[in-house]
Amino acid sequence: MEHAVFTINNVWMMISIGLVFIMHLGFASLESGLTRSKNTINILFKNVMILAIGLSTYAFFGFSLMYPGEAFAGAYFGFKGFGLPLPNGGLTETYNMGYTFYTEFLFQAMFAATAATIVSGAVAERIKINSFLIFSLFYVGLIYPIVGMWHWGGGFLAAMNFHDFAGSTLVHSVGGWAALIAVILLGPRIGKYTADGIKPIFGHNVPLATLGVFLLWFGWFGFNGGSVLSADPATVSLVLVTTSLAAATGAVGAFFTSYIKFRSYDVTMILNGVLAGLVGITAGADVMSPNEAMIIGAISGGLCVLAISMIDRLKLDDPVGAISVHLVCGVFGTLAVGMFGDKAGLGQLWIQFKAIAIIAGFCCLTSFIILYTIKRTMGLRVTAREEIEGLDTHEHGMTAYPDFRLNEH
Amino acid sequence: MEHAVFTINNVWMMISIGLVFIMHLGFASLESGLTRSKNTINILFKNVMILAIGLSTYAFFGFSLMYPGEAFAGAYFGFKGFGLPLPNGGLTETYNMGYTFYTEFLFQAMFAATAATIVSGAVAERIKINSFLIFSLFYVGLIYPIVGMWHWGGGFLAAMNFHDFAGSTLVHSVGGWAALIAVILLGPRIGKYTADGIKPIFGHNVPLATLGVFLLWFGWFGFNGGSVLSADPATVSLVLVTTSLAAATGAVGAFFTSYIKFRSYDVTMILNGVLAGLVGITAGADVMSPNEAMIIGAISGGLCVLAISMIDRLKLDDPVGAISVHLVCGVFGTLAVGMFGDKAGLGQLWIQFKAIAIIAGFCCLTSFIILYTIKRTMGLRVTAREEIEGLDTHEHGMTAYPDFRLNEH
Amino acid sequence: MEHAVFTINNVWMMISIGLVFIMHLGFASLESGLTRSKNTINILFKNVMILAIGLSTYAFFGFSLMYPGEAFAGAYFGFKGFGLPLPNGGLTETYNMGYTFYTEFLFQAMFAATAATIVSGAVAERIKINSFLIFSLFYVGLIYPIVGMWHWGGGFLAAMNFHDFAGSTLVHSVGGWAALIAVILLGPRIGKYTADGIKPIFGHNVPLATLGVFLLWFGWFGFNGGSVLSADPATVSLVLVTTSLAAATGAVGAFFTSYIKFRSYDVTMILNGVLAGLVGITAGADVMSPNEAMIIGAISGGLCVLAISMIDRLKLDDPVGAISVHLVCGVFGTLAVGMFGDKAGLGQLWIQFKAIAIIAGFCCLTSFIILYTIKRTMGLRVTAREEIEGLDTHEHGMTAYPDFRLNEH
Amino acid sequence: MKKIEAIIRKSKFEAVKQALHEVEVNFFSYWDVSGQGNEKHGSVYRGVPYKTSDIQRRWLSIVVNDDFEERTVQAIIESAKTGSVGDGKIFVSPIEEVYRIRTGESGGQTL
Amino acid sequence: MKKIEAIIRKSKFEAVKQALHEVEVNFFSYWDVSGQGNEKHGSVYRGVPYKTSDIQRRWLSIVVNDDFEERTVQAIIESAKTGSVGDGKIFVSPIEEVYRIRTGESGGQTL
Amino acid sequence: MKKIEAIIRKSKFEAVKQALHEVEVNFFSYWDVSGQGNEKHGSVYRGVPYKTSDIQRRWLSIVVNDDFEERTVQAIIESAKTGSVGDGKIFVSPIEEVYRIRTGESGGQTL
Ligand SMILES: Nc1ncnc2c1ncn2[C@@H]1O[C@H](COP(=O)(O)OP(=O)(O)O)[C@@H](O)[C@H]1O
Ligand SMILES: Nc1ncnc2c1ncn2[C@@H]1O[C@H](COP(=O)(O)OP(=O)(O)O)[C@@H](O)[C@H]1O
Ligand SMILES: Nc1ncnc2c1ncn2[C@@H]1O[C@H](COP(=O)(O)OP(=O)(O)O)[C@@H](O)[C@H]1O
Repeated sequence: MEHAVFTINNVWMMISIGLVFIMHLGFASLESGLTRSKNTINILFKNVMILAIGLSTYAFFGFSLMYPGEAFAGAYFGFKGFGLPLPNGGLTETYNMGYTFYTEFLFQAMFAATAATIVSGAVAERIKINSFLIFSLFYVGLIYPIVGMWHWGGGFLAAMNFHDFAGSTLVHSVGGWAALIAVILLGPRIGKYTADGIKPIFGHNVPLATLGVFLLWFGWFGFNGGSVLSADPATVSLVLVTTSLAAATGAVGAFFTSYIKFRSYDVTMILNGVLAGLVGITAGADVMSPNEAMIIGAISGGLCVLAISMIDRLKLDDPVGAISVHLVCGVFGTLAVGMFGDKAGLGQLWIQFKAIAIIAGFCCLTSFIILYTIKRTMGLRVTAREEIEGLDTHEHGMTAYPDFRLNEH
Repeated sequence: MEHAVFTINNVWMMISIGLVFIMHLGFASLESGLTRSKNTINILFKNVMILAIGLSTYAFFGFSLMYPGEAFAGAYFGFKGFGLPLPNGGLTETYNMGYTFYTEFLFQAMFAATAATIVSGAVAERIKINSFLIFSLFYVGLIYPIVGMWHWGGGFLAAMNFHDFAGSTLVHSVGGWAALIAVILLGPRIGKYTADGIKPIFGHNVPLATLGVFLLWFGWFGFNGGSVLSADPATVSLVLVTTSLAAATGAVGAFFTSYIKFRSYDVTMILNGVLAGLVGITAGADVMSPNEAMIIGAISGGLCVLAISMIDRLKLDDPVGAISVHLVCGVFGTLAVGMFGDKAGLGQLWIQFKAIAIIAGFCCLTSFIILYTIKRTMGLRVTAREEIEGLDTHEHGMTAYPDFRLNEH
Repeated sequence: MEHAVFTINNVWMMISIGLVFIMHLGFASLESGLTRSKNTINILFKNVMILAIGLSTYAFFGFSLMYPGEAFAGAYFGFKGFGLPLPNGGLTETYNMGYTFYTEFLFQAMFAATAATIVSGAVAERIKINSFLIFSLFYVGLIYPIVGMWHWGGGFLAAMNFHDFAGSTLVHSVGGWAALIAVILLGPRIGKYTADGIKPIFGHNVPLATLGVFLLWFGWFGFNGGSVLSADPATVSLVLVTTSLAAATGAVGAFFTSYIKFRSYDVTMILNGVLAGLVGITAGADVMSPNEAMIIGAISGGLCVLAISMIDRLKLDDPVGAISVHLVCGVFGTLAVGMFGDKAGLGQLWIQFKAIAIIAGFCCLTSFIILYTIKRTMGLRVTAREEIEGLDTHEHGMTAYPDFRLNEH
Repeated sequence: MKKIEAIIRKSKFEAVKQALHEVEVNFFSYWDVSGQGNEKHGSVYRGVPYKTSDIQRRWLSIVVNDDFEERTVQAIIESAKTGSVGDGKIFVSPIEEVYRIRTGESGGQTL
Repeated sequence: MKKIEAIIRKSKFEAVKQALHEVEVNFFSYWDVSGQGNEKHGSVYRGVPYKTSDIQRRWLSIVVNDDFEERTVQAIIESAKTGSVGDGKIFVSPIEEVYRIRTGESGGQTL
Repeated sequence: MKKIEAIIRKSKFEAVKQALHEVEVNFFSYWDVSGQGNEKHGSVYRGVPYKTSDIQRRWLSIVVNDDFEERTVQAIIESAKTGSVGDGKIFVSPIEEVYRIRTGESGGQTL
């Protein structure tokens, strides 16, 4: 019986690995769909490499940084050593009733790479490919696991009773803060903010972006569902329901907000609304009722539409809305744990707030240091000519759609 | 042991949720691939919103309408109350050996939204977006759950021994009848039926349509596999085999029919053939042998090719072949339960026939009432200019492929 | 307890079926993305039909050829009879602790079709559709199951202690050898090798190709994970880790090789690198440590980049790099079992080598006979005009992107 | 011979084609262009309102014998008109020589 | 100076390019057009047989000095011919002035 | 009236549009073409190094009254120049008649 349950749990966790994996395809599709065709190869290249680099560095040291073991409980930093030495009994139920050591590693490794991908969307169409890869290496390899350790690795935030179920803060805002800093340091795309106001720069392939969002939602079944760390029917099924309902009302919230504010049926806003709902519910997916999830989703969806438009007015150029979706809704979702559901209460709200602030400080600082150093040394941004003619031609010597006749934007 | 089996069953059902979810991406891709690029945003918008609306209304009242509980056994209508109050023990094996209350809800909710999506393809490229959303609201929110209750909810069709395993009739023809009524009320797309005969209107992105069909097949593993309502190895593995073999021979049937009749290697016909096989086997996937499944698939594939061409000659303009696939093969598949497999027999055939007729009557009537009311009030169809210039520009103020140079059709 | 474990195992195997199924979409996307838009319909058509034909023939006789039963242990050939008669107890744990008879059939059937798909990419853009379908019928229906029987069916290679966990040789090189023979018999695409040297022929849709590779990686979780033939947590989780890490380092290996050799950031090379890593680890995914998997992946990734360029210099025109990925890395991966991991040793290396050679001989011979016969009778290659104007117009009478303005290549 | 170039709304293409066939102008070439003209089109994308003066148009290029000039121009004007700003323009310019590639022959009879 | 416009089959483009290079016409522009011409093409889509007179063609636009006119036209006719209906047309028209943007210079020597 | 056709780099399009607006040329049509010219571009695809002389360009077609010719040409030359090979060309040719489809009127005042 023990063994059977262990096996089921492990099967569910392995499925979740696959689902989180597919989110990388989701991000690649969404980001390339919402940007211009002349930079498509660049985005695809980045997204494949982030995953490859993320998995590799996480195997080398990231996992040991994030889960250094019980000796570091309540700490700020820990490290178990390089590589993935199999602990004693690491493949049986003595390791953990929910999963084997290898399953745990791979699930966490797939998560790790998402943080850098979030940044990728925000800096699209103007960052140098090498600079971005180096940034990713540090951010996914070091910063993400260190922050992760604070809570999921048993560090001081765990001791503080911070609740962030699947990472509204630990994943999404960790990516979101870096995206914000990167967008500030990089500046907007040429032609976005002109003397006569903001100029829209259209995403070149909306079906691709839509595919991306559906795949992200699909992947979120594993992102949130797997974060239960077992196949426990009660919790996992609740989590899937809260996740899906928040995504659905995220779309509805974005629909109404965007219709009321802009009189527009803009599908990209609905897509961002879905993601906003998903990010918003992620911190509290296990402690909300379906109704509460629907409220959180609807608010996140609306918030994200407003945030996209506000961030644009601040002249922060975020081509795919990554800051609005992952940072703004990540913060909201984390606070929502103190406002709705089983843990609601001022005390919890204050804990949530403190954790957000601490992580904000750390992420902004470290991403600033990494990005600023890159900027001063190898440079962050391509030349104006490269940007105008497209990163694909200049950095990759190829185009994404050679058989199609294109309009240049 | 009990708990382990319950957990496994629930894992399988949760996987099926994910698979049925991905069918919505499949439909979105298929429908936009088989229509013109000027209406792509519109189709994507519709498909995302149907899912969002479908899940939300099903949470509010649809689920309670469809599964009102044992008190309504054998009835025509029942309602358990608004929202999703968790029944006592709803998350343990006392609720059901196969799944928790939340798992059940979400699986059924994902199903519900598919019925409206079927209509979406048939009315594409000319229906007003608001009118369609309102129609969906009623059809998914009310009509689908009421019909569903008749059989799956324990209503009078269940009492009659009607057999519709996963919904050839309850899902596919429910959508298909409404599609038929909608196509009649809307009329054909401008330029389709001209004085010199039928003019083909080409789907703009065949790889996208192909992606859609593969994803639908993939999703069908959950649609049919999950309809077993447990992970029972014997039944589920049989169902997956009958499902996949019917899809395969659906393609083969369509291939030969289309080659013999039109001397053409038209991939869109093959794609419809796959779906036809899937729809055809859905009613009897649990009572057919692999051989019988292959026969049903082959017939469905051929039937669908003939139906597409016949429906076109009737000047019913169905851009994606939804009526042929979901209605014609849905009806055939339901009758096939009386002709092949464990339940074959004249008695069963008569029951199948009666159920089809009753549901046909109800769906045609209700969808006519809803659609006709919309037609007389807010209108069903966009203006000719909007249709010619494209719904994307007029209803959404954006285009799906702004970087590509397009031919206008 | 027994029953619970049986049920879980069977669930995992059914999931693997779904994952291997989705690889067919991956191949279809990759192949059409890496070829020209004028042949897209043709490739999609081929890939749907291969799957349909593959599943059907495998049901008719392939499965019985490949798994003829214990009576044929150590043999060269066996046959159990036509169709899929359900063995006694075939749906319970008495059949096998890991899966039911139907699950086994469907898992193996999904595998079978991949071998022909590998060929499909190599011969793209110039083979006659009918000729290819007939070739597939024989290769998937007869050759693949016969070879498969030698090892997985308990034949003489199994007796020899050959180790090919999930088919670096049994699937990938079986496809790869036929691809090689077909490429030689067909000759290069017009315009590829000219008097002034090699001319690149660009893939028309890189996002589609990228989607394909992500889906293939996703599918490989089932291809390798399902090849454990149970949900055993220890082995399956190890296999998923070795598989994913090899894919990741495959990308990294391709990145560095392609950068050092060509100074290029060519995303298609990275994509091939991912696949190379996956193919390379497939033979030994269950006997490698994570570190060894990373080494095998990195070597495969680099190897594949070099092979692509070398094969091109040999004037073997392989549009998608199928020979480099599936044959070269398939052979390397099979040999790697003798060089790394639990089974490493000269003895094993020699066994691996012998098995590769025997299979090479058989596959080259049989595919030559089939292809040469077709060439002499119905012809293998379309006319020059058909090739230049595109197979879609000539063989299918339609185009993949009718709304887009295209460049002709 | 004259070259008649017409810039029309894409949505009027079928009507113009019909009208040209009626005056027996059966051969022409066309492609899609963007136009900067009088018509402006306003919308909102991701919360950013925008106006574009960039309009999608279809460019017809028709080479005719001199005696066909009048009726071709008239056929286009009548069939392409909607009356709102943005209907497009017609330009007439001289053509010195015409060859039919298939036969190599030249002159007005090849049209 | 003359503008030579040629409408050719796409499949003949490489041959024409080659032929033009051989007569030392190295500079030109081209784009894809649809043509209404004599050639018809029949097929079936989703069970509907159709004939299209809408043919994909490539449009070459070559501005040359007067003394290049003859050989350019000949090169195109020879290389673009297949002999079946639909080979296309060549139009020659006058050009009054030419400028090279890079230098601002004008006249025939810029070609 | 004159037709001014300019082949420019796509990346210079916004600058040229601006410059044209400044000299009050507000109406024109444009499309994308490929060009065979002096500029060559080298790269590597799947291990195969290649050089292409096929450059993506934008083709502007502007019909103006005679007195606008000079300033239009100047505006384009100034705004489209980068100084490196491949900046493109401007061709000027005669236009005999112009019609505005919306109103049917003809002549220079319609421009
Ligand atoms: N002088 C011109 N040169 C080239 N194209 C022009 C010119 N004037 C108008 N066009 C084209 O015609 C289209 C319609 O012209 P517009 O001025 O908007 O309409 P109207 O003629 O009804 O005032 C423009 O979008 C542009 O493509
Ligand atoms: N008068 C014309 N004006 C503009 N384009 C033309 C004209 N005549 C032919 N074309 C173009 O040339 C193509 C081939 O012409 P077609 O008449 O089919 O061939 P052929 O010259 O061999 O009889 C047509 O598709 C069309 O694009
Ligand atoms: N004689 C010509 N006829 C048509 N197009 C031309 C001609 N000469 C140049 N072009 C176009 O102009 C573009 C730039 O010309 P190019 O010769 O490369 O630059 P530059 O004028 O600076 O020497 C070419 O790619 C081509 O599209």
